[in-house]
Amino acid sequence: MTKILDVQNLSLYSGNVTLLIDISFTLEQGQIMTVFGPSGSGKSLLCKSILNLQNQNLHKTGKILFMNKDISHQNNLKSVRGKTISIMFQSVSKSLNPMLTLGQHLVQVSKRNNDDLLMDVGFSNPIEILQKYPHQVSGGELSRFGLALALAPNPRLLILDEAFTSIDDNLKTKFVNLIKNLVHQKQLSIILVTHDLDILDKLSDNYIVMQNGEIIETNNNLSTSSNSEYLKNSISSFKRLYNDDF
Amino acid sequence: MNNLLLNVANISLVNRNQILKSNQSFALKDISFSLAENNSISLIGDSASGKTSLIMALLKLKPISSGKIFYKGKDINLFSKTELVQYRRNIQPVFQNYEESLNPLLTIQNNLYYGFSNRLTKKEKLLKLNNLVNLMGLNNNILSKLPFQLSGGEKQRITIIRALVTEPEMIILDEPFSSLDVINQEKLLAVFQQIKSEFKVSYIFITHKIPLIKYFSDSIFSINKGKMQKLENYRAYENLKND
Amino acid sequence: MKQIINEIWQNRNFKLGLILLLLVIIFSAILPNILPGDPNFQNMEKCYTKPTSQHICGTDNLGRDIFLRLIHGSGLSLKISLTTSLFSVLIGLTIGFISGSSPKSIDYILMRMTDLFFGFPKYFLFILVLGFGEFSLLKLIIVLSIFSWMETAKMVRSETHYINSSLFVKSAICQGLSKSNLFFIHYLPNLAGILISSYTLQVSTIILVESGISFIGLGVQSPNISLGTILNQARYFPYDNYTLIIFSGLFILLNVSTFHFLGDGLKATTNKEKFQK
Amino acid sequence: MNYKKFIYSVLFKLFTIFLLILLGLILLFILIKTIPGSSDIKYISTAFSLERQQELQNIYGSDNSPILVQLFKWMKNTVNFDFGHSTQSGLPVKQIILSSFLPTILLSFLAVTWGLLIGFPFALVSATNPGSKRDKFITLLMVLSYSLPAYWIGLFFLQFFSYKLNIFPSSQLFDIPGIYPSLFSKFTSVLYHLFLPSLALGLSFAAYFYKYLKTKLIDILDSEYILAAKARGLSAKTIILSHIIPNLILPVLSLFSTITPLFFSGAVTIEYIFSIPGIGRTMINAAVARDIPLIIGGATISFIAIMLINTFYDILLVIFNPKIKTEWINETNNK
Repeated sequence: MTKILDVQNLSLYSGNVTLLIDISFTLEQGQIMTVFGPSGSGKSLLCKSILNLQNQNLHKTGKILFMNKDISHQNNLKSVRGKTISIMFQSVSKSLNPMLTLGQHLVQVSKRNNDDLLMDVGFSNPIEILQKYPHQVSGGELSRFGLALALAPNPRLLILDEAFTSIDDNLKTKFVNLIKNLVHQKQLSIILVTHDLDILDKLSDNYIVMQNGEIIETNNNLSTSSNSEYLKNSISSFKRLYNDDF
Repeated sequence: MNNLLLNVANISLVNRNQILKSNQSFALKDISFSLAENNSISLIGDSASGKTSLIMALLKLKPISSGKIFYKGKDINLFSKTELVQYRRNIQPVFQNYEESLNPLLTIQNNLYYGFSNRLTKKEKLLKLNNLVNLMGLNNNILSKLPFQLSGGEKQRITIIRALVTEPEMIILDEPFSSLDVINQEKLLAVFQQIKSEFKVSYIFITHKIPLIKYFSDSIFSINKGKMQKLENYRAYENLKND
Repeated sequence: MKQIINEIWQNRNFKLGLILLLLVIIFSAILPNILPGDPNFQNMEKCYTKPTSQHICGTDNLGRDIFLRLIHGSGLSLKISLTTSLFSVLIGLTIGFISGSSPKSIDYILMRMTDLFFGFPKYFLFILVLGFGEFSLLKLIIVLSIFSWMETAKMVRSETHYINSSLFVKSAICQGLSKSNLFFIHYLPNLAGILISSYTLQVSTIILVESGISFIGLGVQSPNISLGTILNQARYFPYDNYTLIIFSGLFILLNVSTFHFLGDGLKATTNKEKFQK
Repeated sequence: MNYKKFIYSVLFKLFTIFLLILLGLILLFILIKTIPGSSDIKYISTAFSLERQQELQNIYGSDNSPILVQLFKWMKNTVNFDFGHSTQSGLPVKQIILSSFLPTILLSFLAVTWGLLIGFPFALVSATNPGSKRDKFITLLMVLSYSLPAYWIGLFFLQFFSYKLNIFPSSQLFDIPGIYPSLFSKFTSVLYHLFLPSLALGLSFAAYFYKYLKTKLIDILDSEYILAAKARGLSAKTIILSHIIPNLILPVLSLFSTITPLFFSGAVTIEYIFSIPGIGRTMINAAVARDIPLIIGGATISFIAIMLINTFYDILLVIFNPKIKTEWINETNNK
């Protein structure tokens, strides 16, 4: 298998405060990696700093190799951002420009006809939805469109930053199936940020657990004994709460 | 059979286009359900299914277009001013967005204090407040802080305490678990169960997450595009959606 | 409350404003009361003198001491703008709050009324009202406040809307708080930031507007002195004598920027978002 | 698409504006009645010829007629733009006011242009580097230009550039009226004469624009949709053209509508200093000469003009705002 992303010793500082500490991991083509951890552990910040989208006043060190190219440099970054690496933020409604229709958003990232893609994410009438403004569509539709927008440029790596938090269980199942298909068909790689154990279990090939800006565990199977306290507690809570589902 | 607390009969709520008052659409359509003392009911529905409108209608914060809500057999639309106040004090909401549920400029104590019944003396109020804070597993010194100094979990507990200070019979829980991780979900669930056993409250639990429903399921309803349907058990919801 | 005061104290603009306020108080409130001399005393033999030890800011075209005139004028200008702003903020609060907490129809009518007052050509109406009849300070203050409450009203209204829809007010209603309790416990503290900052910003605007009206001869009338009436004399000065322009400019600059800095500082720190996170 | 609602809404808007203007006229009438001299014509009747007195009575009604009759007469004459004749020059008020509008509008237009030319680039620099040294310097500069009134800057310019250096004219629009051979030379003379006054006025506009545009720009630049647009790999050009500028249109339009009143009456002090024969100067002269018909006419015509211009901005605001536009033009599909 080929390595698609290689993060080496990534750290992020704000003055004297360290926000991310020495993050290293690798992701292989066609794999799904989950970033798991309590809120405030630096998951979202990690996603943003892969594409150098963090607040520019923060100091960043370390190396990020994407398909063997160093994308910590601005020049290489331009050729991957939004082209071979896509990111979907948690709140799709905030990440769309209120003055543009959905169609105008889509056309900016992909010139070709995306009707099939829109059908895939569950829009029965793509032409109609593209004429609407963000405020005219419901939260569920926005999440679907957000996914379509991230997939439209045909990326090699998709980063989903808490994309499953605000959607309901039904749509979640749909997304899970869609993502499984994409990974299977196109050898897409995915970084998935979540605090949902269910997703972690159903989707990921391997996972990292973060706490206080650090990776405290790297593993590929939930059932093998985990050594971090947070994950252990989460699993036992999960079992007690959802025992008949797990 | 327990006493019936709340009986909602065929209520509808119409969304009005603000400018020309045409474009009517139903936020809620023919909703009926009832809630008995010390029972819990669950409402499952997607985002924008009309859940928020229902909460507002139950609290009489939004007028309903048709139908009636009976509280202990009496139509809430016919309530006098004092009856309405008493009714609202008996049915307390805990909103999903706990970040915005507290007045940012008041200390936690003042955020909670004004909810107590006027019959209590100041001493009694403070005593009760301290007991509630301890019951929730929070430290007393939290009372003198401002909301922005609290963590998300603490704020959420404070909003639950606020719902309890009026000694309600029913508590409406709007997606209390949605932004929590499993560990905190479990802790919060324990809190709700303790409250139920200690204060004998009924819950109206509103959610889009199916699995936790079983803890609030004397009866289960699904709500979709403003319409409501009774379900046998929570597994039926998945079948319903797949149709 | 402590945190809020702390937060405000940390703001640089506010601190700068406070230091300048000290100067303003010394120049416009203390000095006019302790310095002897009549600001209207004319000495035709000493016209257009440049700064000397006797007249530290020189004299004007009628030989009057500019410094004396400036401190007295600045005092009156401040009195007028402080009172006017108080009235205008009170009107703004009343209209804005009624508008924000009323049903849509009343809200609509009040907001169109506000637009109407925005639409009046202010200065022409000042001319219309102040150009005729007896001049009195009260008349000036009333006219100025009638045409300066609109911005506050709009801000109070939108803040009231925000508070209306906030969950803490919904919760408070459900706890059966009376309307007056609701107003004093939840609305007023949340509106206070806007009211205080728009009061101070209003003061700086009114100083400018009042001096403009007095400058064209319609505002403060002799023997009263305002910064505008003093500057009016600058038009008669010879081309190489800048004393009056420079010194009166400094006084206006000091007065306006003081309240501007104070208002800006308050506005930045009473911004809600800070206390929600 | 269904434009019916849009047209209804525009008609509704026009109707409200009509009502507002009516209401404004009533308020003006009340104001006029409180002025000693217009309600009690005898008070200053010595200054008026019999003909003028008669005319004023025709327009504002005599004191003896019922107040509603007076109001009706005033409305009727205002609708016809008939404010009688000036008591100083004897010319019709309408003619004097309309002819003095042009210099004022030209002056204000130039001043707004200065304001935008100075305020916008500064706002852009400050908003893109908040907290930097450049930002602090610009902010200080703008506080200065905000705190010094336009007429002070005007006086200073006059003293320095006109009297001392003698490189700019100090008053009027022409050196000697009537000597200009072509329209172009006439126009350049006007621009030359308006340079100092418009810059003085423009500097105080600039501070106002700067403050407003800076906050709006920071809001936009900090928004998540700009971050998301960057994440989508869009070029800087696309981000500016289709994400920043469209979101700036609405704030700029509402900025323009707040300065419309200043377009007419904001230049009073500047016109006074530089003796520009604009509406402000006309009004001050009228006040000095107690020319009541002229003052009332000037205020009323300006008021109506401001309301109409703002209606135009309001309609533009609706057209550019997708939230209102979609509500007005599209049928929302409710099944």
